[in-house]
Amino acid sequence: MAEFLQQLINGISLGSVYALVALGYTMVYGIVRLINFAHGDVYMVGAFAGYFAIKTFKLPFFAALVAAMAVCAILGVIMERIAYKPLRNAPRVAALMTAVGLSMFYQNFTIYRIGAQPKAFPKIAQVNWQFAGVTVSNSQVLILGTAIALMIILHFVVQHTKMGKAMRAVSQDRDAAMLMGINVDNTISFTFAIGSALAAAGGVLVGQYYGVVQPLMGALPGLKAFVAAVLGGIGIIPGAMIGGLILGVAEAGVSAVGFSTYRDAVAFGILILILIVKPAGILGKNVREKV
Amino acid sequence: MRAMDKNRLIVAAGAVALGIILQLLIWNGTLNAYYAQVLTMMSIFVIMATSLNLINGITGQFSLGHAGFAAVGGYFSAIITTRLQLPLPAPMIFTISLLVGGLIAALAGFLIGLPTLRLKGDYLAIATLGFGEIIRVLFLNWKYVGAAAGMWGIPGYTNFIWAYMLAVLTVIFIVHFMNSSHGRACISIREDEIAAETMGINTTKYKVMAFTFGAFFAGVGGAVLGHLIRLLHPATFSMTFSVEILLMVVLGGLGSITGSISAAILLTFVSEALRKFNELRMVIYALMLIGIMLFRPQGLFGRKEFSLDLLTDSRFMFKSSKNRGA
Amino acid sequence: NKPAEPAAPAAGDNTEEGDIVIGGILPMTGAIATFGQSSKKGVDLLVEQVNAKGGVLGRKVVFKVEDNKSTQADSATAAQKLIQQDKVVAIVGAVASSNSLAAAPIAQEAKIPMVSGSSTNPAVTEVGDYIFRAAFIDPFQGAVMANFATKDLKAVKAAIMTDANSDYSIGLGNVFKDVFTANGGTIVSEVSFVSGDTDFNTILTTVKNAKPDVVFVPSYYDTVGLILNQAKNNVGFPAEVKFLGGDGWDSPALFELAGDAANGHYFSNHYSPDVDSPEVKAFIDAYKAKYNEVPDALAALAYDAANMILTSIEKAGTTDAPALRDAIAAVELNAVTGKIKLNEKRDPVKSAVVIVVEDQKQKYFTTVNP
Amino acid sequence: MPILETKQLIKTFGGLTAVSEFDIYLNKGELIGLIGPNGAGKTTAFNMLTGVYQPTSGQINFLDESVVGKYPYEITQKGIARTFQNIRLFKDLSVIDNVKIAYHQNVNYSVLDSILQTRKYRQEEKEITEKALEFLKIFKLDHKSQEYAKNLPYGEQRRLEIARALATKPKLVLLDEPAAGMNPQETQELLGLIKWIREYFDLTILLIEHDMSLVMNVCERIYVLDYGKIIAHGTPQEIKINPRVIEAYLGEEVPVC
Amino acid sequence: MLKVKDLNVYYGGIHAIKGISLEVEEGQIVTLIGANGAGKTTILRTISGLNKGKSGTITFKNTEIQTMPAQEIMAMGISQVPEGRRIFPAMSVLENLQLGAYRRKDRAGIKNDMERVFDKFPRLLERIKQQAGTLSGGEQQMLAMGRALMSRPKLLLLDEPSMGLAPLFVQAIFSTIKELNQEGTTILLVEQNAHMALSIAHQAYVLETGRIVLSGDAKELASSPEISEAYLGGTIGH
Ligand SMILES: Nc1ncnc2c1ncn2[C@@H]1O[C@H](COP(=O)(O)OP(=O)(O)OP(=O)(O)O)[C@@H](O)[C@H]1O
Ligand SMILES: Nc1ncnc2c1ncn2[C@@H]1O[C@H](COP(=O)(O)OP(=O)(O)OP(=O)(O)O)[C@@H](O)[C@H]1O
Ligand SMILES: [Mg+2]
Ligand SMILES: [Mg+2]
Repeated sequence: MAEFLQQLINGISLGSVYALVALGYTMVYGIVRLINFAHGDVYMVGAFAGYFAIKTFKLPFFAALVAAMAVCAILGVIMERIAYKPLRNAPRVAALMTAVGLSMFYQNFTIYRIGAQPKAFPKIAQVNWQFAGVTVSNSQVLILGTAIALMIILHFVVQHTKMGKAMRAVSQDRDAAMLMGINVDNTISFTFAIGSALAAAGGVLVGQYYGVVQPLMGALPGLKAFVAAVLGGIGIIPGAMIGGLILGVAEAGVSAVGFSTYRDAVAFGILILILIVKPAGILGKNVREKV
Repeated sequence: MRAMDKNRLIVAAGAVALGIILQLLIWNGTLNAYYAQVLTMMSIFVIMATSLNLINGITGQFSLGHAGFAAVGGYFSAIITTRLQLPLPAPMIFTISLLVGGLIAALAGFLIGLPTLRLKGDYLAIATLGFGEIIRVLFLNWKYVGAAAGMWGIPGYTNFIWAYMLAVLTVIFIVHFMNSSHGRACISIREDEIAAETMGINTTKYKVMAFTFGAFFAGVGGAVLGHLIRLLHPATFSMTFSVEILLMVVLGGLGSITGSISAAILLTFVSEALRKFNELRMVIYALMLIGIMLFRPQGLFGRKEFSLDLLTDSRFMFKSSKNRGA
Repeated sequence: NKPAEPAAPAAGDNTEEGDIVIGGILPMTGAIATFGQSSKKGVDLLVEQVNAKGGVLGRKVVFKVEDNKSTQADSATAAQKLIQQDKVVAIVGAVASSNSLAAAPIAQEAKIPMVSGSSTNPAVTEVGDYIFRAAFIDPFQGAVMANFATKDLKAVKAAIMTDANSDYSIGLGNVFKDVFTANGGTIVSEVSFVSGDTDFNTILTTVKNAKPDVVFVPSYYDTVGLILNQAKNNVGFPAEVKFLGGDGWDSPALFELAGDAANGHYFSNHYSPDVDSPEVKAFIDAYKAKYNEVPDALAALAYDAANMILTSIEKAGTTDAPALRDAIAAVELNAVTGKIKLNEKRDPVKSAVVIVVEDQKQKYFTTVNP
Repeated sequence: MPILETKQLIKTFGGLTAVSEFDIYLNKGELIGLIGPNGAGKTTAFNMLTGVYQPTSGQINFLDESVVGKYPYEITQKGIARTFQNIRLFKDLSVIDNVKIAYHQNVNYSVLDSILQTRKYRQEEKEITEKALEFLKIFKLDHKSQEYAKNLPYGEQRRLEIARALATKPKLVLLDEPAAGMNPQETQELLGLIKWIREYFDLTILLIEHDMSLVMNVCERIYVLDYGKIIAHGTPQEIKINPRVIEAYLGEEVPVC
Repeated sequence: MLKVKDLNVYYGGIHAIKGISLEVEEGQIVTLIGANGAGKTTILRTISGLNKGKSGTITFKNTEIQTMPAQEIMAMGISQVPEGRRIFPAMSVLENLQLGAYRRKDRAGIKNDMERVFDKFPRLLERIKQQAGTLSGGEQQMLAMGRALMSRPKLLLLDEPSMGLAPLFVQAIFSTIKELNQEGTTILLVEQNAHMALSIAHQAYVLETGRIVLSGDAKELASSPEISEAYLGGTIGH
């Protein structure tokens, strides 16, 4: 029982890492319909920004977190202006490909400039709580708490604020949004700024949690976050959270029962099964287009 | 019609002549083993890219699972050539292994196609990516084919002329398919699935067909690759491989076969040319890729086909696919 | 069939007529770029040292690296390019065994000696008589630690954690399992992860609950660092449970990542900084001076692999293929990673040292002879 | 003997009942109108007849066979073709390819034939091209056969959509607001065209239209739908003066013509 | 109020608008009629800033607006009911209407206008929570109109507002247009239904393949034989 609970907690904390990255993923997707393949790498850049903020600029942890978010927000805007904006009217897959290119660029440029060696990320003071034979650490709580808080804030922003309404309008019909007086460029920039800042927050928190940053650290979480986002219904913010948690708990479960070699296969298997039953993800509505 | 046939004949003859000339140059040493290897890789990527184009570009189904099909083809063909002691001459064994690899990959494509066809767009992409990964994990755990250590000692049957011929056959198959009513059915699914259905097109059947054919050639491609590098390793068939092939398809122009061919050749060349830059190699590659995409968002060729007509009609450099068969 | 003498390199960056060109097939990009970078640094250091002393056979040595993106197909093409275009006389590489296995048949057919620093799969050198290595092979290292666990640590229950994507990791794990069970021990848990994972809490919990005496983690320092860290700090492994590993652990990054969680655990290695070997000391000092960092095992192995080649050229007095091959086969070298002498399978016969981590530093524990 | 007959056809979306009492019949060769206020459920009814939506309950019999539960392509193959309220051409394909695609179900050569480019393939392809051009000629689109469909002016797109529907060789054609977006001049031409194709292809036609100048002039019978229910049924003359129809649909000011 | 001068618009190589000039006086209804593909939509899109002209000027209240981004043009008081409705399909009816008032801050005024819209189109009130994309064609047209009204425009550009509407609603739309005009909104109306358009408009321009071929008083044009021949369906008419 204790083991089960412990594994559940492990699964939830892994899932909240996925969720944290998936939130930004899904938001950017929801607004610009772009699978931002580079999202995981922005997360990596964020983690490095946090790392250098602490190591080189000697900032305290939370200041470093904010700094990393700021850096990535700016990076997100720049990246949108240079690599995505010119492709707004191009086939969607073109932007997807520049995202792949950006992902390659971030990874390899970091390898080139900083080296491929992993770097130890300074941890915040660790506190472990024990009860009923299970251990929970403050980092785990911090990540889960942040993910939930961000999910609620994001959901509120997108669904209930004027900016959020503008974002959704832009996602559905850019010309019509302009006719409403919405500044489409600013709205999309804003979306990328938020999405990238979220990725950075994830990068710093997760870097801190595992105590490591390295140039390829975004690849796997990026992929898993993508899966999580799709699982929950891509573009739907609470869906990313649900998807992340399901994925994390499923992976933990598979490993716990001794099939760790098949972990990723099972994770994808679950995804496919869920999609076959619910083709638009758990929270997605599968509305047939009205003709 | 006449002019069309004539042009096609010229293209076909040109392709054959090019193959023969290159092979002769390889034999007499003008093109050394390195060039032969690169040309062979280009041919393999032509097989992979055009077959993915059948699924992604022509039928409009966003698949990211091509590496998985290649893995199936590669491994099963290698089982034929290494684990079975067939008392046949090498070319025959190789031919059989290619067929078996292709057919089992096609079966995989069929099985994957069936349940996932309900999915649309990005959901299909992630599901196919998932299937590709599942296939890879299965090979990673299959001791019979070496699991994580990979399968080595595969005979090096592949040479330039094999790969080239297979690439030509693949292209012919896909072009002929595209130019038929069956191909048009696939294209109509890409354009508007609901309208296609109301035109009496069994969209499921054609989607599965595209997946199956695409997977077959991906399997053949994987088999050729395996017998070139004489080693199969699950890591070869990771998602990166699928993405790389997708890059070629998009870069060439979704739906354009000549585009896929050109992009496969171009990207293989670029990757080779940049090799010596070591750490900077992929940085430059990435920047180039972004640059090309920004410069030509619809791909090098858009949906059009590069055509010999430009020789006869100097006004148009590119001829729209809509003209074919007319 | 390729005349290698006098080396007439194709025109290229800072290569001149008469230089001795050594090729390198290394993962400079991709999943294991970190190992490629280390390996290149190791060889670059050697080449610099050798050229400072006037080169080999009075000729300047040039090291040309071709990136293989950590992939098999690229390794094969890189081998062709080095041999056909760059006219190298020998090749260092690749890092991963699967990559070496793709390059080896090409080197073998062209009769260009290839020495891998770090490919441990026995099959690599079985490709042919032109293929060599500087590293231990999997069976040796796996056996060393299994025996160490049984004899020195008196362990009867072991758990194994392997990287499912790494043939190195799985190879060592399998041998460990065989030897440990042959010694009368039982394997109580076998789990795996994949390179790139950062969260090991789940599998560590599984392992912990199986109550092993020792946990064998034959993987590289980048993941092992995280595993040790999480084992102690998150999962709360008791201090009595010892983690064991192979030469992949050898890197200062391990101690950075694991912190004090690395203390008290053991791994096998080629050398120990403690051992008063002048080669080791000289290498570490020079490496630190050049790169301002401590070398890892891959740097040392690549350094030695290149050294095997250069020493043999000097000895053979030529870069001619068959002579050079014979010289490498007969090489005897006081290398950084131990005394290297190759057996008939072209694998080095060298002793291993077992290192214990104390105060986040490597400390010599014992030597195990093959 | 009706060619198409529906009984108690119901369609609900969540809580909303879009169509509830939809009982109609069409005799072979008839040209029938379906009118009703916006949101009455006309398009929804079309969607059920063509299999795009599954009816919540009720029967649809076409040529004495139930087509409920059949896929849209099966229904098309049985002989019902349609156009869409919002034009759904294959925009990025040429005009002729649009028609050729519709011809697909009448193609007999196999995939193998096309790969090997057998005689059968070549012959049928030639036939398809000729047939398609013939269709285009009928609709005065032959001079634009190589144009992208999306580049045609609106009226021509409408015509092409009809041509494409007819290329499936249907027995029954459903037209959803064919005159929408056309000016009176073009509507007049369309009116003639619809009459003509019915004769020439021996068709039964059901059409939705808000342009009374068209409906009242071509239709033999008219069904009026309001809030999902058929509220009136009769000849144009009867419908024009039906007070319920005037109140729900036509308005006081009796339209032109 | 609005002056278009020597406007040229291209789509790639296609010269869609060929040196058009037109004027809309404050308080008037001006209609633009012409066959399919004449360029009516293009003119409206260019005024709104969705397309950019190659040469020529567009001034609104003596300000040159051609160089301004679309959202700023809208903020000056120009609203458009675009061709093809262009409602936000995944949003509710209510949200669509709210977006119409995106640039406004006067809550009371917005509320007031919302009621006015529901007054004119009670069907929208019935469907207030429904996803706009699932509305019937005509309902969507009403929504597009309602949405434009929510911005309280000074100049309203209407692109075929009666398309796809039932006769009853067509009458309603036209009376709405008239009402709006009487309340002070200036209107530029593009219509296929030239009859109706000419009957409510003050001024009219007739467009043919990118050029203005006729212009003048709407009533006069309505009775001119050329117009009735080409745009009013010839034989049928009053
Ligand atoms: N997928 C759907 N989900 C929810 N409601 C729908 C859906 N499709 C249609 N409706 C509703 O059903 C009713 C009927 O719609 P339908 O499109 O059939 O109307 P229509 O008679 O064709 O109207 P119009 O003449 O305006 O095109 C409408 O009120 C519409 O809002
Ligand atoms: N996006 C576009 N790309 C290329 N050409 C276009 C585009 N939009 C319109 N055109 C062309 O510009 C011309 C004018 O089109 P526009 O849509 O303005 O006409 P319209 O008068 O509004 O016609 P309709 O009555 O059909 O709405 C047409 O020839 C059309 O084919
Ligand atoms: Mg309708
Ligand atoms: Mg228009």
